[in-house]
Amino acid sequence: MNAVTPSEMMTIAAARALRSTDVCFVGIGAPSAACNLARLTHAPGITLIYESGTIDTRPDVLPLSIGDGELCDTALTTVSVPEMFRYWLQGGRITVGFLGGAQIDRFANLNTTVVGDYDKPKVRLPGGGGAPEIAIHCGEIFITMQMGSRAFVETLPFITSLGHGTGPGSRERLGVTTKGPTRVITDLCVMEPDAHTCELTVTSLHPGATREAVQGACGWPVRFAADIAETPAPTAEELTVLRDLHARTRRAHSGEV
Amino acid sequence: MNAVTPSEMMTIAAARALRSTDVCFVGIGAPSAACNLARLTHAPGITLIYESGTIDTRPDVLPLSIGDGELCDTALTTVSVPEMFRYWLQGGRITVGFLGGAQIDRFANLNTTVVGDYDKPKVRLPGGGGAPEIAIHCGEIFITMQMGSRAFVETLPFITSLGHGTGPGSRERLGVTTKGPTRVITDLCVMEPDAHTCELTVTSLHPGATREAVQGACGWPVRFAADIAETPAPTAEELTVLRDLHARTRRAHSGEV
Amino acid sequence: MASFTTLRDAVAAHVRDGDVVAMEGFTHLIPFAAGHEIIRQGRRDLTLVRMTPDIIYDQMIGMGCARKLVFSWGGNPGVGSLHRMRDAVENQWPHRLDIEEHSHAAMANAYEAGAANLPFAVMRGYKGVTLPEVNPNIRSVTCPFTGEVLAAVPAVRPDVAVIHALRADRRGNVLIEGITGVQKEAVLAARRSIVTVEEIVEDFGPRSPNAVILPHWTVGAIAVVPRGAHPSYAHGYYKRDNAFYQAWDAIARERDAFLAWMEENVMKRADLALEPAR
Amino acid sequence: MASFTTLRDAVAAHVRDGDVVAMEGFTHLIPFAAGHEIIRQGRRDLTLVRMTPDIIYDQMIGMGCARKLVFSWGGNPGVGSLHRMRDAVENQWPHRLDIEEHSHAAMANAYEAGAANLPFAVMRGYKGVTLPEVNPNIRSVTCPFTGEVLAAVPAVRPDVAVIHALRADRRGNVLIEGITGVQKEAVLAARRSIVTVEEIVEDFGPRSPNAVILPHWTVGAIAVVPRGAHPSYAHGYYKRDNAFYQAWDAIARERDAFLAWMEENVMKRADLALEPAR
Repeated sequence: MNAVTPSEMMTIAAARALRSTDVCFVGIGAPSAACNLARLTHAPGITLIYESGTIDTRPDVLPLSIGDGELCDTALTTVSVPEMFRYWLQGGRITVGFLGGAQIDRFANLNTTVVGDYDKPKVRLPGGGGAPEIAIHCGEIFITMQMGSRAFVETLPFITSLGHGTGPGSRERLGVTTKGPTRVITDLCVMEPDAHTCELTVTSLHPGATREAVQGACGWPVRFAADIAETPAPTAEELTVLRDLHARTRRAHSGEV
Repeated sequence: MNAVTPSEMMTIAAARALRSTDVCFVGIGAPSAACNLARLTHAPGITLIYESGTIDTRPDVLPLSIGDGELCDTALTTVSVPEMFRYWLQGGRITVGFLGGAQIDRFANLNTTVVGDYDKPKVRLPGGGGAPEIAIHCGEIFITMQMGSRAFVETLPFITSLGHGTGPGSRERLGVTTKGPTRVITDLCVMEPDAHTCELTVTSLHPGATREAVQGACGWPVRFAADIAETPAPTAEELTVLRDLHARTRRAHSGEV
Repeated sequence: MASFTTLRDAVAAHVRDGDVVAMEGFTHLIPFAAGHEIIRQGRRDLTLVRMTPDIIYDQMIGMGCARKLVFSWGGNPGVGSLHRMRDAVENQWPHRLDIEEHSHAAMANAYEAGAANLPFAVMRGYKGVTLPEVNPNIRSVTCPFTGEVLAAVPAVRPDVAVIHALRADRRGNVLIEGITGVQKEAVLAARRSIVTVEEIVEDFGPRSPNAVILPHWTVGAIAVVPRGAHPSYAHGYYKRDNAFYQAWDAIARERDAFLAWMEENVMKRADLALEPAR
Repeated sequence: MASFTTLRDAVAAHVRDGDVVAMEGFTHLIPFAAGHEIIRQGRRDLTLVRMTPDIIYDQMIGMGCARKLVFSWGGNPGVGSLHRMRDAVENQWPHRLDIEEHSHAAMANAYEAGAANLPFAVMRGYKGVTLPEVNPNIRSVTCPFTGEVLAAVPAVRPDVAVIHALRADRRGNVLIEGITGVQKEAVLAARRSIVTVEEIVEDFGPRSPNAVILPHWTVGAIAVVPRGAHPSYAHGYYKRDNAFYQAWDAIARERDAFLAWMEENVMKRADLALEPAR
């Protein structure tokens, strides 16, 4: 079996955080792979929801968009998009929401809107989509992002979705009662907000990753937990299921299926 | 064929007011009979909607409730009750709403809530149901009621649904842009609001009904239009279709079908 | 999370004295069997929420379960009065009954807001009518864009919702078809829920991709009660018993006849709540 | 009231320069053929409303149809940027493009409010984020019962809604199944509407009693355009062309390649809008 890529490690580490009882609001890309990997391995009972309205879906291949037909074909049922955002997301029925972004700060606030001035942008990013409300209505938030000093930044030019704001008490002051980001799963490590400061803290390093590598890919001085762990390497089963899933997906999206 | 009853005349006069292009919000009782009679005679294209969510329904027998299975079985589609009141009624898509009531005043305001004090009622009536919003959101309102001096009263103890309020300009001052009651069809006559005063005015007397009979069954001094008409007697077709409908309905509701 | 149980155990576990209870079903799928079990178990001081109280609440009010009624149309559809409800409101029999009265539109919006986890619902309504003068829970909000003043009512958030559905699958997913009313909203708005069903099936099989389904993790207790909606009806199973609705008028008109009917047809029939999950 | 016509006549009659146009379809059933016809007919100064601009608005923006874009997520799903949209926002090519940006929840609620004839939508949202600082159409309302402050956005009320549906019947009733998105809301919120369909059938036949159907008296022009959603898809007819979505990245990255592709595949294909109603 080929060597594990950082991207695979990230997806597998994210999948492990999911429980069979979770109701998960799934985004496209790494979150979708992680959620379906969890479903196909240790969490067969997990309920996957995509914002297109598909509830309890079991796609055989990963969707390219959040509304591929595969999602509807294999869903328990499909509701309208207003209902999805009103009854299901705002309704407080989702235990875990997955987010990613172009940029993140030390309090796990995310930017997927713009780099530079909003009215005269240097880079116009896609925007928030479901993220602003996913960030506040899901029981907790998992974030998956590849590390890099342009992505993990000291100050965000624009806050697209709320993490822990400016630190302890930020969410509470806004009347938000959910936990917010409880873990950030990267290609190098897992970070969790410190219980007291809410600042992201490395709690687990992936096999082969070093503190120096993490610091080099992060725009702020990184904090490391006292009892830092090594992320267990992917098992053969995890890797096989993930690679099969990606292979099926590639074939399907290239039009071969 | 037996003599026409006042109730039959009322239903038939109401049916005639409906057009094939109408989208009609139907209440139970006389309105339901009138709407289905119209559909089965001169207005085959009419769209009947019941507040239970059934859209474009074509019942073979009259429902006893606004949610009998017959309505759903023969409907184009059935939506949830919140959707019915939000998208369809409040959405302004209904051309004609039918109302009845225990009491009516000269401006066609209706009471179906209470006789006596609200907190210590002499007679507790069923209440408004859909009426308060039917009265303001439908393009126009037809009212069917049997006349009687306890029903056609000088002053309502409780306004359940808005007619023409206290006269000209009442609806406009409340921001209501629909026409409100444009005709009241009784067992004796048809009344319409006067163009200037909004007061109900007899525009047509049913065959055999007299001005004296109308006045005797009305608690306020009745106004009669200058050019008062005689309601054309029911045609053989109208009577046959209505009586067949009632006969089918009686058989079905007694459990014989 | 759905658990399969008997109706008796479902009511014992989820309906408590003093609860706000919403038993929904708009003409279709009214949870009569569950209402009867609540009566048999002697629940008291309930706040009963329902758009159309119908015979089910007439029975519960007459048997003394209710302290308050929240409703929008309180008649026997197509027949006349709900005599037990009227007797409670007009004569305080069997005891005083508080009422909170709305229009259908307001109640439907209030359930919708509850399901959507909003504190209130907004609508265009209640114009030129008396109800806002007697119901302090009808207020207003102003549109921050147009300045228009709209009606507002509090969201319905029951302690427990009780509905009857067509069927559940083995995982506890619940299917409703036909006139769906506000049942989905009632369950999603409530803290707890009881769902009675006509049957449990292995799998729902071929269906519309947009079928109205409550996922198993949104419902509480599920109990199999065939004909559990009678004299209301279940789409595809049995029809509305319109003859019974008409007969109810005579049964409920006098207190003694009502009590005798309830004794015979409800109180003595505890066996009906013991159907095991199959 | 539904009228059957060609797509060319539908666009000519219903889409005017300066209109607010909502072309919806959430990934599924995106009305590409109608968008192409709007481009061919040279409409200008449109305010384009769509939750996810997707390739369809990338094309319309790049071809100069739009003055303003109202949206909530502007990427090529699973692929990357919408290069024509970015070029317009970042470099004003082919001309300046104003934007009004929301979240998905806000847009979905705004369509829902439009369909319900409300002036604004209320939601719990937009907490702790920057967007309200740059979008004056994000305001607040206070719950008159709890005092909670909630977010408010104006209802979407387009001049014209354009959707693609699975099929219409002979009366002009329109059926949508699968991922229904906000299409029903868009049509009900709009003054006028165009619906392209895969086919016209005599009768919808057996279906769920709760099938998602727009009655004929709620829709405007209906045009038959088989594969009218491609490269999006139509449930039960054809799949999403994910290979094309991936290929679009290279086509749209440079202005010249984009213009050449549009000339060849859109401008020269007016024949595609001439399918008669059958």
